[in-house]
Amino acid sequence: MASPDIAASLGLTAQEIDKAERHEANLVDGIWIFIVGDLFIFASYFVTYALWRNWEHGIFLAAQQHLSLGFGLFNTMALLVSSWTLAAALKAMRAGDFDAAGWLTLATMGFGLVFVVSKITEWSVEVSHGFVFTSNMFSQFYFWTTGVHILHVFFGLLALFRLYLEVKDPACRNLATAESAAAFWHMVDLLWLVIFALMYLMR
Amino acid sequence: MTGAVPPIPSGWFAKMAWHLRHNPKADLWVAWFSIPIAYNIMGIVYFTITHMMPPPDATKNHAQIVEFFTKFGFEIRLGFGIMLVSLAFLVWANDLIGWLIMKMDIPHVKAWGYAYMIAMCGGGFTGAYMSAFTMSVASMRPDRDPAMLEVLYDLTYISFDGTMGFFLFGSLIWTYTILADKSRLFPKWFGYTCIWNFTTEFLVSPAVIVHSGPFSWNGTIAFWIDTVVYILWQIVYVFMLYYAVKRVDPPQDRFRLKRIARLTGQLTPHPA
Amino acid sequence: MPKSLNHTLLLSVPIIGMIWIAAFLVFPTYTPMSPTMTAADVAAFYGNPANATRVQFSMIVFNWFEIGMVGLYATIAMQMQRMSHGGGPLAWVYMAVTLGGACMFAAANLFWIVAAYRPDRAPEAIQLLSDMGWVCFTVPTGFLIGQAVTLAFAVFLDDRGDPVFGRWVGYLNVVAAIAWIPAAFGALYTTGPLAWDGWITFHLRIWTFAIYNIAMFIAAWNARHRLDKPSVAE
Amino acid sequence: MQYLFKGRIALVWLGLTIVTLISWQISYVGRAGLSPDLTVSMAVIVIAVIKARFVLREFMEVGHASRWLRVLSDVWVVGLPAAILGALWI
Repeated sequence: MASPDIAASLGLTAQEIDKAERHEANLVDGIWIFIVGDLFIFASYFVTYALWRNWEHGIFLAAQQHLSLGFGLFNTMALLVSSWTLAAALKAMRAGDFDAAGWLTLATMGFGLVFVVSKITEWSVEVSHGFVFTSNMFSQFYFWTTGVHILHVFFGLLALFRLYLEVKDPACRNLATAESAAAFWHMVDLLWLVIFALMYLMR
Repeated sequence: MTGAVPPIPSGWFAKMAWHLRHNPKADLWVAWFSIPIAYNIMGIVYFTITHMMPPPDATKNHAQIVEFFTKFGFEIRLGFGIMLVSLAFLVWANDLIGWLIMKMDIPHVKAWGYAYMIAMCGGGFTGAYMSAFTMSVASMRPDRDPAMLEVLYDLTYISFDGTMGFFLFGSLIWTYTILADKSRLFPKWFGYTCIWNFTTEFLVSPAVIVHSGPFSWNGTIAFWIDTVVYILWQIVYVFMLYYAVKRVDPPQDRFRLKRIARLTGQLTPHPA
Repeated sequence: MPKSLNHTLLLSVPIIGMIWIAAFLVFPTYTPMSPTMTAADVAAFYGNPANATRVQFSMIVFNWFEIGMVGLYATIAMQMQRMSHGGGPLAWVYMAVTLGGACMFAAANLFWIVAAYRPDRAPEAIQLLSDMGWVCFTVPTGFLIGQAVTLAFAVFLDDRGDPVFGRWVGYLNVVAAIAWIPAAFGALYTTGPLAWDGWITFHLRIWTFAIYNIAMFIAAWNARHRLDKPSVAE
Repeated sequence: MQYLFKGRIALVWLGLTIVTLISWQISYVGRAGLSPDLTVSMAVIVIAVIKARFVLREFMEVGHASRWLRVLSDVWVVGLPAAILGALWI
């Protein structure tokens, strides 16, 4: 970062320096711009899905039979439990109990991995029944949306792993990053709740 | 180089000349200005001159493909000529970012900067210029065998949408460096939004498989939503680079401290 | 090591240049094939064994040495790091556009080789490959323009008392960049000076390229001793 | 693990689970025929965004965040079902 005298020598007014430095103050809010944007981007995908569902209602309903409600419900539960343990981890961190916070974060990652394994199993079962990406418009939406969602799950798992490392290391503990990672993971859960309703439950 | 630095003049062009001559970051500002210029040229070329964007239907039959290349033939070749003249500006943008990455505070920062430059410049060759050649060749002779025109047509859009890995890794590197950078050259929230940029490259992958619907290369999701998000992000990106260039130290230069001291009037001109 | 070998990289440049000229002369036609040739004519051109052999030999030699000029360009990029503003992004832009130009020539080279590989292919396909080759050879002058503009900026921004390159290098680069601009529109017309065999797109471009490389070699050679000093940019 | 039961998070989780099961039941009733049913679609969408709002407010703690965040998240919660149902009706 530019030291003050160099900044002054570059002809920056005090206002401009202030403007440049102001980004610093916004660390906690950092993830929120991304989360709100992501929610709206996903909303645009959901609306596109609803439109196509309206146009090809029969095909969508018939193709929906290939999905297994049991898997969907199990995946939803896995993510809901992981959200619960993560919320508890944050509470433990605020209480200064970093041991419990570490275990709860690990539990969250565990449930996240359960989701990943279950989702991949579900995909392979569907593919083995001949239900693949190019089968029809519903399958395209289904594989694509769940694929983008699982990509977010992977990002979330990386963020949680980073959070776990920070919790373990007394020198790096930082509530702001913890809250960011947790918010991201809850958003992944939230999106899945909507995807579950749209793909599995709608008639 | 003798004499003290004159004060900044008021006229628009005089001001520009002053900055080119005396601003210690003159090269960075030149590179920065190339970004809005280059992206505007690209936007005009793609959307208004060549009609390459928004992409036409992937399910066109031979007769429609011939008609497309016949109708827009001259514009296509003119537009890509303009784009090819100005393409170096895009390289300036990439290398400005690569160089800014090298000024961040993370371990092995130079390797990250080189990796970014290589990835982004490499992607340009198939991601942006391949389509220029295939479109030009196709529109030169629309009376060619329609099957060959179809090959060129597919090659154009699939090379444009299908060059994913280079940009994926380039943006991934940039995202990681912004988030890991302890000097906060770029704000953290911008780093998070960079995730959209590289996720886009995953999202367009169905465009190389399906021919119609929202995931084809002219579909609602694979093209329109992606493009809207990308353009909004691009506007933010230009401003973020502006602040980063303002904040970063000038290039390491033996004469830098003297230059700066002279700018602030703390040092009388040194004998050459 | 003998002192004369200190500049091997730079001394390789005239040798590579002579090989390029030789390979250029081996190509069956001095000016490019006319863009107005029909598919049958193009197929006949590549079907003629004498032409095909010369195309193949010429392209094999070009393929071997197409990246050979990199010694000159890398040396210039090193010199740019000794300028007061050249060592930042500009030196890297210079390297990148150099690579881009070489890649585009390599693409053209491969298209011609493939065109000559199976003369019994459908004439339409041979014409397509030949067109791709000529367009990839003619149109991407943007890389050369980028090279020249970048170096010109670095030279003009070099405000030290003892500049690395003289001002004339900057002006030469600007003139060269202007001379290369029309070639980017080489696909617009099939006849006249702007066609890919026209004098603006072909002769002007090729001769500017030759003069540019000779002049840049002279400039780099005159400044060669500066490479012994540490660079300005870290 | 006392933190799992600290505050309201356990209650919220229980509520989300029950509501999920309810929406599953709603959809399961017509499973045999898989007949189109706009009422079921509407119900599951509204339940989904209500769940989403609980996740936003209770887990993501948007309730304590700045005003623009609260407003934008509520715009999403209200606007998404409206847009989806609009798209289904067209």
